[in-house]
Amino acid sequence: MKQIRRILIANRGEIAARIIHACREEGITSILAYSSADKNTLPVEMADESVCIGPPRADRSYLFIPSVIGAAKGLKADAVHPGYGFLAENGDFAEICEEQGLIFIGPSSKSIRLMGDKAAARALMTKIGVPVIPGTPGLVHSAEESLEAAGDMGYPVLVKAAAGGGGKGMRTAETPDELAAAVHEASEEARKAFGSGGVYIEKFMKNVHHVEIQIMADARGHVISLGERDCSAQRKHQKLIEESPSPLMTGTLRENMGKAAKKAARAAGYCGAGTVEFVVDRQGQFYFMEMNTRIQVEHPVTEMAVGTDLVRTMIRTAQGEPLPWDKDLVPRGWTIECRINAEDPARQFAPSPGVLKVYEPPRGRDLRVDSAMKEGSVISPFYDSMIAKVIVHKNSREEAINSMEQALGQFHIEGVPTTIPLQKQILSLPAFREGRVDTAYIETHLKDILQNMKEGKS
Amino acid sequence: MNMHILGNSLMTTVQDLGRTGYQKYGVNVSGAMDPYSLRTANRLTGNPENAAALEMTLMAPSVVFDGPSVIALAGADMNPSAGGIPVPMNRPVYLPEGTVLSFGRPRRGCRCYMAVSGGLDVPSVMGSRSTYARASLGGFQGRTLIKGDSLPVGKMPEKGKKLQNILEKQKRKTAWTPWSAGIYPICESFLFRPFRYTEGLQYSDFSEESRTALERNRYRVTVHADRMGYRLEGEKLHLAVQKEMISEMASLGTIQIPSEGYPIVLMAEHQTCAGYPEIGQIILPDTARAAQLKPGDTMTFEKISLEEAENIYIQTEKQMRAMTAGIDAHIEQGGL
Amino acid sequence: MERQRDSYTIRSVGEASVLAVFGDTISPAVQKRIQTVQAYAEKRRFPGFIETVGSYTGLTLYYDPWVVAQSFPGKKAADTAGDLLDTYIREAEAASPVPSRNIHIPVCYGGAYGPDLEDVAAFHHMTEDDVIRIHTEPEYLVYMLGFCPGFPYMGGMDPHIATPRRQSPRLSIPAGSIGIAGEQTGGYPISTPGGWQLIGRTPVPMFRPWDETEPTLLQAGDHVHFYAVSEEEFQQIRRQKP
Amino acid sequence: MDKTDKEWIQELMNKFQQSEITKIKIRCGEIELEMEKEASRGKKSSGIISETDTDGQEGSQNPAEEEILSPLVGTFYAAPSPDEEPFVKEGAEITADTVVGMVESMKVFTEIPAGVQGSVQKILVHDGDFVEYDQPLFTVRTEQP
Repeated sequence: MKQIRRILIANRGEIAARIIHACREEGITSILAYSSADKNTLPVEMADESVCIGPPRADRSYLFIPSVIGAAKGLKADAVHPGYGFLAENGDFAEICEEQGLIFIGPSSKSIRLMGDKAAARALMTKIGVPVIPGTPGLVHSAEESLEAAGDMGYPVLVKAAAGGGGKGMRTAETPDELAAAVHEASEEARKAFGSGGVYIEKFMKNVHHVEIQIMADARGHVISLGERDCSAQRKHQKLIEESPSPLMTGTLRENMGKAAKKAARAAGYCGAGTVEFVVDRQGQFYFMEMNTRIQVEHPVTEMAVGTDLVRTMIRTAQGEPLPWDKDLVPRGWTIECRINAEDPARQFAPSPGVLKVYEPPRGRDLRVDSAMKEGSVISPFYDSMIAKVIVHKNSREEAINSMEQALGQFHIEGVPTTIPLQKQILSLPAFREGRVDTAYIETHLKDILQNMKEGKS
Repeated sequence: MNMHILGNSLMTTVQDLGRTGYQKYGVNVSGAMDPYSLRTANRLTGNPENAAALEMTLMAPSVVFDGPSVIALAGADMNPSAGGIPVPMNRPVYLPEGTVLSFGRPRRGCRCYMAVSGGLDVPSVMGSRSTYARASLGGFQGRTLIKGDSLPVGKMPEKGKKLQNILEKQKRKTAWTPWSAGIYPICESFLFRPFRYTEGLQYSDFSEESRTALERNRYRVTVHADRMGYRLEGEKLHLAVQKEMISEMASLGTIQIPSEGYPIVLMAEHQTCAGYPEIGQIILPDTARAAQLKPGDTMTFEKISLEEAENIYIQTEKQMRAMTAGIDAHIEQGGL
Repeated sequence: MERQRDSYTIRSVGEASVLAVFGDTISPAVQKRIQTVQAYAEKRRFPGFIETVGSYTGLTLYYDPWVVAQSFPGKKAADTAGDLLDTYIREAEAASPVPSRNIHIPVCYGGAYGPDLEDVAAFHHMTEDDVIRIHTEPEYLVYMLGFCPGFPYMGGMDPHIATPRRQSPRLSIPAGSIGIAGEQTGGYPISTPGGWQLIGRTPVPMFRPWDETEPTLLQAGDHVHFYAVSEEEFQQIRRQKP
Repeated sequence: MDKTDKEWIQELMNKFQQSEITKIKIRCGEIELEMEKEASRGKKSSGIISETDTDGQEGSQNPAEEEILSPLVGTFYAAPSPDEEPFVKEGAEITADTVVGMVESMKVFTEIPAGVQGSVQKILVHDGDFVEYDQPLFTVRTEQP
């Protein structure tokens, strides 16, 4: 057992605020590492201690390992919480923390590297009998190889970077002549973003839901599932609305997917909070997509669905404590989350930095708003443009949708365009109400949705 | 691209981290006497740690590359300069084609390591490019380098190219980064700290006086101090009962006491086994530090437990890995 | 770190090697045991295992404390290495012993090639021919290689010609020289400083770095026979070999 | 929009936020920025955005004095190595290129250029202190132009 007293938080915005809350409840000192662009943000005021680690540019602050480690060592932190994004899934960073005697609150560097290489992860899943989306066993190295593989699978295909994530390094190809460009673009984008451009090819799955299983594992290898989240309402692989349970789910399907997710976690020697992403087709057949070795943006959905605090549990398992449950948890009632981003749907969802002149979040029972914003806060151009996450938990899906529509209506933000109007539209779609929104639905119907939005239909 | 040796030098050889796996044939590991400095110099040029570099002893040769190069110097400070201007230690340095790098008298330390991005591409013999001159093995024609030699330089790795792109843009022709790296400074207050050792194979056979003498006295490094071993002068040490030894294992850092009584510290080219009683094993990080002592310098010794020795080894390795990650992050980040 | 067993003890030597010592007398049986354990260990390397080196009565295992500590967390690297060496020895007892090779080495004794033959003979009050006869008669066992590449430490020398080392070592001994020190005899594959009594020289190269799989004429466990040759034969053999 | 544009916008937003201005509209090339806020009871800094105002750093500096800020987070070193003299002492004359110290993290030592001409007035940190990014390390009396 390793006692954690001081945690350096190497992140910003709402996840930083979230972790600071968890530290308070665990009686642990929170130390926030921030960039000069985030000097006047809420988390800096909330944290017990804070240290400026660099200029606004992420590659010289949040992503610059010597500065994060230097701050952790300088302020005598005994653990580092990476949050999500930035260094959360950087195997080198986790390894350096391990070697420098800092507890990395997350899985081992070995698990991160194993699951971080999407192609290697797929190969491992096939080996342990977890079904994977039809695709190339490993990376593709030549145009001929890609064309041949894509030909066997049948178009359309999805070109994915092995080191990719968060929708980066992915391109679809409908026909053979689109393939070369797709491979090139995906590889270049991944090389710039993640430093390695290796790509593999997967069949583009149609009419499927994106259903991910939240798992939690302790240092003794004990793993449990905390139910699923359905994140099919997405655009260009960016999630807009998440819910738990999934409208497609049945008892047996949840049990089977839970088993597969736990098998994957054990194969990766996993410890801590993790998410195993699957696609599920109409016939209830599921295929492994990838494993995210971090706490996810949408973790509050599971927290309200099963009634637990995932971030506090992460901190406890990182100290060697066993899991507080011995059976899988199942979502109760219905939980929906909307990610409110400062994006302008009218300008292809371009991130729109600016100052929040007005910021009044909705309030109410069964309603939670995770945010790090207040009136006058700045949405910086340097980082992601998330404003807040609104989460509602009701007894039925019907009530949850209505309650979310009401909450979005009460959410008063001025100064930047937001995704609220778009999310209101999606919530009012018959397809959404009947649980028929699959991963391609929003994309293919976007023109009509935006049209209705303009006419102020909602 | 080639590196040309322009000047004379005392004892310059090509070294990497040595050839392991052949001691059972009597072939010792050899390799850099101060491996931490070799590894640092290599990392500073974006090379793998085990790339072949120059080990230059006391008097270093001036050199020139017939192409643009990124080099780094670690270990002893031998007053390096390029085209007349002083060049800093422990950091990546860009030398435009034809720039002559020359050296003066060593200010501190005894052995300087010069790594070049791409490494010295001499043939590998028994898995290593390390020179073992006594058996004319490895390195450049199995011998020390002399004026007029020219050695091939390997293909520059990605990180080396990145450094070159950054440093080429600076106004100064010979340019370097504003950052340097190293796990310990080669300066008096650090270099002459006691050399820590654990009990040698025959430690208990030595007389009580000899065992305390080793702890209490200063031992001077004689002129007979080379890659095979450092012969020391000082209080003589003796076995409690004189007996002929069966040849037993001998390793890097072993403190041997021949019948004359003056200690010998075994260094990189030591014999794989020898017939003299062994009073102590200097810990490996301190054996590397000893390689920076010049004839005339003095050594003091301090006995520590095996557990402490292991902890120090592991701590030192952690510092090396932190430094390596730090260097890579600075290179990745544009070198500034 | 210490492990006391009935027929051997294991102890640390510095922070990066552990040594198993099989008693304190030199014997063919002990050599064969060391050779067998070494062959067994080299085929079952653990993470951090660097190499093993046999000597007269011991087997040294060199390891990287960092890699061992990382791969076997929660335990001192020295203890892990000691226990693994202990396991190799116990498991090797069931393994079949490694077969020995027979090597015949031509030697031109005395004169310029054997400058100390005279001293050795005088030391034992016998003629140089007596020393040569006694030296060429037995079958020697190579216990280990050491001191320099390919240098064999051999046993089985007749004690009648055992002679102590020279008081101060020569700075340079020609390659191929054959010598005696105490009860041991051996040959110098390369020219190197050394303190042995030199009684002859062989034309056969004892060190061949161009051959990575067998870089030396002799290996531990070989049975060796010296035979005397004239200077002409010496030159003739030297011309055949590269 | 490359990184320098972003830096410019970020700078502008920070300054707008701390200033008393309530409405601002800027067009530069293809970047168009419009910001507005009520007269917030924010900081009492002067009405105009002063030139030396770095990142809302509004200490009571007289114009002839400048601060050298730390370029990195880490451990500050006043001398090149334990045995050597510090890079600079109080009163020392310095130019923009003078190295006044080093900041180390993960065994990499980054030199701190003075960046300003003048003489070292006060050294605000000691050898071995932990320093933040942008933390004032020296105050320098600048030459009167």
